[in-house]
Amino acid sequence: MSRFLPSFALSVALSLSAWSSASAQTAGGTLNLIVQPEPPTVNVGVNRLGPTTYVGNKIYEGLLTYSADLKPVPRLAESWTVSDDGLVYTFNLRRNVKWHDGEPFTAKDVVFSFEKFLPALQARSRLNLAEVKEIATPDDHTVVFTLKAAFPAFIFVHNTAVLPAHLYEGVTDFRNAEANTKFVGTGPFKFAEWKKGSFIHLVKNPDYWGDGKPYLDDIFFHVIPDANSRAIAFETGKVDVLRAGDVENFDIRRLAELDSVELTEAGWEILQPVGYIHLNNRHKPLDDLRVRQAIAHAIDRQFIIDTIFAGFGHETNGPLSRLSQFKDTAVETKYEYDPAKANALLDEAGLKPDANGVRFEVQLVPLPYGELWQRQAEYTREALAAVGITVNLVATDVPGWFKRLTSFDYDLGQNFVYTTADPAVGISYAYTTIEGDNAGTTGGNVNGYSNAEVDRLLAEAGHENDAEKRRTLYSQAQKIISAEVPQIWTHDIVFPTLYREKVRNLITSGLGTDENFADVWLAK
Amino acid sequence: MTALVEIENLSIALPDDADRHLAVEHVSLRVDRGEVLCLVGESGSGKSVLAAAIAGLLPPKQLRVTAGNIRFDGVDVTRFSEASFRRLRGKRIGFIFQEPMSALNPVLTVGRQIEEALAAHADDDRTGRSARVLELVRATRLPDPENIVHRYPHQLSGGQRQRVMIAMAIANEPDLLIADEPTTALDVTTQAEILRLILDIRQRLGLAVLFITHDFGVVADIADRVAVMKEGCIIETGAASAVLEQPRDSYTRRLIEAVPVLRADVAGKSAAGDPLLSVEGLVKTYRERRAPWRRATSQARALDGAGLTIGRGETVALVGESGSGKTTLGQCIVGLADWDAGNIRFDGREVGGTARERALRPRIQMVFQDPFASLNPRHRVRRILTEAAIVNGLPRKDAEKRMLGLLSRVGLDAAAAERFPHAFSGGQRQRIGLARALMLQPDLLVADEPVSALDVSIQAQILDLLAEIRRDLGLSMLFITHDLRVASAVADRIVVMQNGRIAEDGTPDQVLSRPRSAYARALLAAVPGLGWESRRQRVGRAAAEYPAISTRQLVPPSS
Amino acid sequence: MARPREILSRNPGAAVGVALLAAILLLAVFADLLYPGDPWRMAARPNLPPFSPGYLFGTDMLGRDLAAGIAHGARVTLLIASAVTGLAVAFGVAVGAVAGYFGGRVDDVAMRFTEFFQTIPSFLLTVVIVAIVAPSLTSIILAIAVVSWPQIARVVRAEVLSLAGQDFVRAARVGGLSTPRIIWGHVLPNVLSPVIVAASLMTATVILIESGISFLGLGNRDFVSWGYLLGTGRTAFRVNWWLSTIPGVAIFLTVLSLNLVGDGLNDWLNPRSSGRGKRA
Amino acid sequence: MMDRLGFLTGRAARAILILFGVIVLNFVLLRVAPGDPASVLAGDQGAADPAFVEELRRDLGLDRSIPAQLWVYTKSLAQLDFGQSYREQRPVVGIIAERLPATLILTLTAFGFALAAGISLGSMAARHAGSLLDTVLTSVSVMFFAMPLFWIGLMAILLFSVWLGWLPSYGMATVGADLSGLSYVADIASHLLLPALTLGLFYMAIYMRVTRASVLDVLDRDFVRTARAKGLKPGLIWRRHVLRNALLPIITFASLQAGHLIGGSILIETVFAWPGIGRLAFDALMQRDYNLLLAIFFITSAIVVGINLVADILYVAADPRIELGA
Repeated sequence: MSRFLPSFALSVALSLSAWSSASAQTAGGTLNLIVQPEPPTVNVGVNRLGPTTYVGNKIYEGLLTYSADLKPVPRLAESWTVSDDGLVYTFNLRRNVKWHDGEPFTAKDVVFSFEKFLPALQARSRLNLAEVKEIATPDDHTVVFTLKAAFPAFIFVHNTAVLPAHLYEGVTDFRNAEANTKFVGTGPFKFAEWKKGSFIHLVKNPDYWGDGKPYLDDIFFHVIPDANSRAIAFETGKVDVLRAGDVENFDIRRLAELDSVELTEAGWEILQPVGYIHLNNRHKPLDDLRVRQAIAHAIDRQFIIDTIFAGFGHETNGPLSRLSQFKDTAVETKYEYDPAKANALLDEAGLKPDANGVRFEVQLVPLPYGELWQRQAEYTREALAAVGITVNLVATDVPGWFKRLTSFDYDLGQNFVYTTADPAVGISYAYTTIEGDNAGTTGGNVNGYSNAEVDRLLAEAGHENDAEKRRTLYSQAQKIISAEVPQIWTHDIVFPTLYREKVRNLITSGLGTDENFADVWLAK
Repeated sequence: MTALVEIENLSIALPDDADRHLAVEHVSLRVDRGEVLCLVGESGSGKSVLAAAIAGLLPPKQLRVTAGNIRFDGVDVTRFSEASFRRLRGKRIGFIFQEPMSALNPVLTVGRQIEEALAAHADDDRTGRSARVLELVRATRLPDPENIVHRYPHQLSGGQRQRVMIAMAIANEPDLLIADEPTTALDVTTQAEILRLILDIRQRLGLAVLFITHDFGVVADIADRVAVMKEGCIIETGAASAVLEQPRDSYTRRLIEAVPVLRADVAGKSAAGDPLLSVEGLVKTYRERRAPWRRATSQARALDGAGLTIGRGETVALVGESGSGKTTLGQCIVGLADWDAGNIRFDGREVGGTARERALRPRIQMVFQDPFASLNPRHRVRRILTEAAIVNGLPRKDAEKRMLGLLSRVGLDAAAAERFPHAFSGGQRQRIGLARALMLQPDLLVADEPVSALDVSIQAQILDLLAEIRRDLGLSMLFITHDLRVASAVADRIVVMQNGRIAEDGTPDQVLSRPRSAYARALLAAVPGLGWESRRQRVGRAAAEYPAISTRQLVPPSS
Repeated sequence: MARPREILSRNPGAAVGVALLAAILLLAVFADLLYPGDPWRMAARPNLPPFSPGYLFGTDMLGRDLAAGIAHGARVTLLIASAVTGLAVAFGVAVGAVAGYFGGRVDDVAMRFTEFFQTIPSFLLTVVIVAIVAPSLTSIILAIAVVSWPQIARVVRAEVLSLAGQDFVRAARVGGLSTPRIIWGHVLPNVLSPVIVAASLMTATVILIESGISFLGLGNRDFVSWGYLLGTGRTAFRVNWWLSTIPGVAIFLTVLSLNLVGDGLNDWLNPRSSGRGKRA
Repeated sequence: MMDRLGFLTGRAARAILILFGVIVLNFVLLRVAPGDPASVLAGDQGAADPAFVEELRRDLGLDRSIPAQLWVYTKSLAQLDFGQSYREQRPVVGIIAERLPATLILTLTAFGFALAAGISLGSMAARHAGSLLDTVLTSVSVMFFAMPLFWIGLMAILLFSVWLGWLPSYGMATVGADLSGLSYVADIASHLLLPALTLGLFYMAIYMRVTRASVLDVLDRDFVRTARAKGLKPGLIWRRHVLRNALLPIITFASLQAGHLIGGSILIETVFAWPGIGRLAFDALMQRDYNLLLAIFFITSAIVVGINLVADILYVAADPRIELGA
């Protein structure tokens, strides 16, 4: 398997899996997966951590899901219409859908989720609700959202789960609601058992609305804290699927060579992860554009992709992922790896090297998510040392990393963010000027970047109903952001997934392994 | 009738890193049935090794028989296997050891350990055994037999523990009882009782006793026959009375003469003027640090109104058994301990205990009992001697000069200053301890059992040295000992202590011939070898015409 | 005390231990000469297997020379181990000496304090301290020292308790020497041998704790210690096995040599218990 | 008998004092740590504006001063309410109860194995002191004492489960196979073997050295010579005289090691994916889940104090001399 996977191969893999679903699906069998680290809960209403959605999206369902080419696909909503001015979204809900506890699924549940439950617990839902003027339910199976202004990204909001309103009658404190741990959804699998530290067990939902689905009898999520143990579990056949982050990237290369093992890079089209090195634009000398450009030239991003991430990644020179429909590579500025140019820029910026060749010193806060990111931080230190910038690595854990980045208490900071399908929801607030000294979350404007023109373009594009106009606005925004390089986009992340050949229809949508696995079946 | 034990030409090799090749060399010895044979010799003479060999108790890796053989009751046991020896031990040969404190298993009741000796050789009729145990306990005159069998060793006194050992040894009515210094660790009065018990048992059971000791007084009291050992060889054997009164071998003669004579006729120097030290009504209760919630157990009184005076240049011997409070009194006088009531006046001034002011400290110094614990193993002799003097203000140069003077004075060469304590013998270490005390030119020297840990010959040298130094420096001394013989050899006055009180105080002549208190009388009566003492003095007086040969030059200082 | 050479000849284990320890110390001291420059430098192609030309132990995922890492790591690991032992011995001896010499109430309080630290699961406490005080060389040293000194305190207290009753201490008091001078000049020199034995064995456990911390990912990234190399190498265990095996062997050999030297010291310093193995 | 009761109540009082000390130490330590649960929780949401984080902090009572929080915490502790886990929004005691049995099984098995093997091998080595067997056993103990725990674990997994395939490589039970009765126990045993052995071998090495030293020390004692002089059978001497006296110091030493043993289980639980509280403590630490971590710390210290108390009781029962010492 060559290290680069041109997008052509990507689509081939996709079609292959689509083709194989047509052949006879044999029902039954148990699918063994790994969830790492063990989530605090599997109620995706309460939190949207990676492990939580991996398990929870089999239990709870949203109104829609999204295909690999970012087209909305019906789920709990059978069909939907959007008014010409983009203000009114009408969803016709599927009939005879039952909650796992037998109660019928109605529009009341959708309204309860969008207006009360999700905004109380999820900051992102609160931002989406801010766009909505009112939600109406003409009958039990129709929901009409009326927005304050055109917000094309709203269509991508509906993979968030809908929760059973009847379980929360009279409940005001949703955070500690006892119902949160009942895990009652509409999905193809029901919650069966959770042995803490060992496994989570989901079983087939017999009266699931999708006829004849799901094919699997049950799913086990094994909890294995050590990377080596996870690799061994997959190798010895105890586990059928390995996701990125479960094992080292070069272990994935090794395991991919085993017989009856398949490797795919598909399944991240909705989340579109991108790797960053944040530059704190508020700290001297990173406020100087030439210094930021010099740093961009000093880092060999291809080395990061090939050596550190074992080839799983693509070059990106701007805020959007290659998978984004608004990606405009033509306008982006490519800062190729050129240490000489970096030195020239630094001299131009007046930062002469001292006696032992050090221009200035910075603190780098690495992302404490395992050895991959640690090695990238160590590489960054070496790369910048070559151009006279001494980098001190700050050892910290997740809470410490989060606090330092969000409170601008850093010079360089490592991160990766889900830029998601629509820039309005994904990255707009990451490049929009913010006042005050807290960026709220590591997905926010942690760089402290501020450009009035970019603010205007992003705000306008967010609420522009005409698709073509949105594209030109986003292109202009990408042109400025890419040139001003507020941060280094290290690589367009590829999260590979390894699975046994016998597992069929594993990746059937843009959500990849976060899908509800209704279509997954096991060949004997 | 063949002897019970016949040893011919026996040699036992020591491990190679020892100071000499053979522990026992070409020894031939006979023990007849019912006889008490005493094996006498100084420490390291091989007497214990010889006795252990008879019962095959030699530590396998270190000591092994290289020549000769041992026959027990006509059977050659030299090459016996451990199993065959095992059938012999406890059944035909009983053993009693020296240290009562550690010779019994601390976690088993006394009764069980005696019963064990029976069980080892009897077919298991459990029923009879407990009765037999009680019988043995009564036979060895242990108090309150029914309850004592359930007590643990740490709850018994030293003497009681030795009686348990004897009970165990005679449980199966052996033919031979080997007693390896059974009374050395005991008080004089207890020792007398144990010796009588052993003789009584010999009478009742008709068993032979191989009695090992270094104390000629004990030999005189108990032995039928005596064998004297020196560096692994038997240099003389014979009837006890013969060997003790007309020793043939010069080494034996020297050993016997080294035993201080219990003579009462020496007129002590009468101390003139007011006493250097006077102790009145000293009381000290021994508060054992118990956990707070424990109800206060009866307070043991270490000193119960003790009092004595020491004149200038006078030597007072403080005699008492263990627990009499003599050491505690010594420590109070030296300032190592405090007391609850009473006072001590030194040179006319009242002195405190541990909080004594610095000026007074050097004027009272102390010599300790255990030669191996009284010198800091990590310090050279130079520092041991000079440190205290320098701390008390003497310039280093003068301290060095005084050290050299004192070293020669106590019979050690100047080179000793650079060596560490482990390079010296017991006797030499006591000399260094003495030199250290004299470095501060004290007026009063407190000597706490300075010679008890030494062999008789070395003991004699140190006593002579003390006598000379006392004469030359006009030093007053408080000589603490449990041995009346040593006391009589040294003291101008003898004070006897019992349970923290003074039982007797008078000149040696008065205390040793006409003791007033019952306790002093009992103490005197318990001195081993009293009969032999009177006979020896008649001979001694005959030798008195020519000057008392000081024994110092006979034995080279470096031994 | 028997001469050192004789002890070594009689006790081969100690000889091996001393040789090993000497080699490791030499490696640590001459690390700069053998492998000049920064061990972090990315010198060659990543993932070279051991014994490839120029790189005795091969290279890691970023092409850094593992042999340089081991050499410089030796220095850091031994630095941590000796610093912790130094601190633990200093504090342990102080507490133990005071508790042993004065006894009574002081002894009770000191022992309760020591017991307090021994009751807490030591590794968990170390992990908490390191995680809290952002791992740096000093925080790791302090964290491990906090849980290590009680062992020394217990040994010293037992020794001083028995020594305080000895006649040569009484002789010093009668001679008018002050208490601190007696403790420092007379008692402590005799506590040396058991402390040295306990310290050498403790150094061994310190290295194990440090590698445990790095294994859990809590080590500091700025300095390269064996524990750190082992920790980062372990996830690549199945692909380039040498990345964690070689540091593991290095730790094993060092700890082994310290144990053997500890036993040898025990034989040499207190012959009475020769061949008796470790005193509890 | 009264003295022994007094002795034990004293020890119990001391235990409670130590436990409270543990609580105060940890409470302050954790509050000093950078980053707090509110920011972590917010972080989990993926996106949170500052107001949201503030509200969260007030909600969790983290805005009050440290002493105030400590007072509240101690009060609640009095009624054995260890508070809520910030991350899992449910009582901490429940979380620990789920994971505690796993750690107890692991540590007690390892402890039992280490003690049994350590004492038997140690006494065997002492009995044949100086022989080849002695040198072999001693060097084996030195080797195990020198190996990093997790390193042995990794090697064991590689050897026994990957290459030889005899034993499962992780977890406490085969996931999904809902066995019952004996087969369930057998399944757990097969999972328990490697981790317990790995943890046990390290401590076996320690107990072996201590036993060997203790037995050799007792063999020198006079009462063993007396026993030989009485003609007792060697086996009897060994059992009733030597071992009984040699075991006393081992009991106290073993109880002192309990703290280390539980500490060590963190590493083993990580390598073998053993669902115990060691691993839980480490995760709780990473997520600044204060109440959970403190409760674990308290419980592990309680276990250690409990073991020490048991050791004291055993010691009092075994050694008649104990009335003397406080």
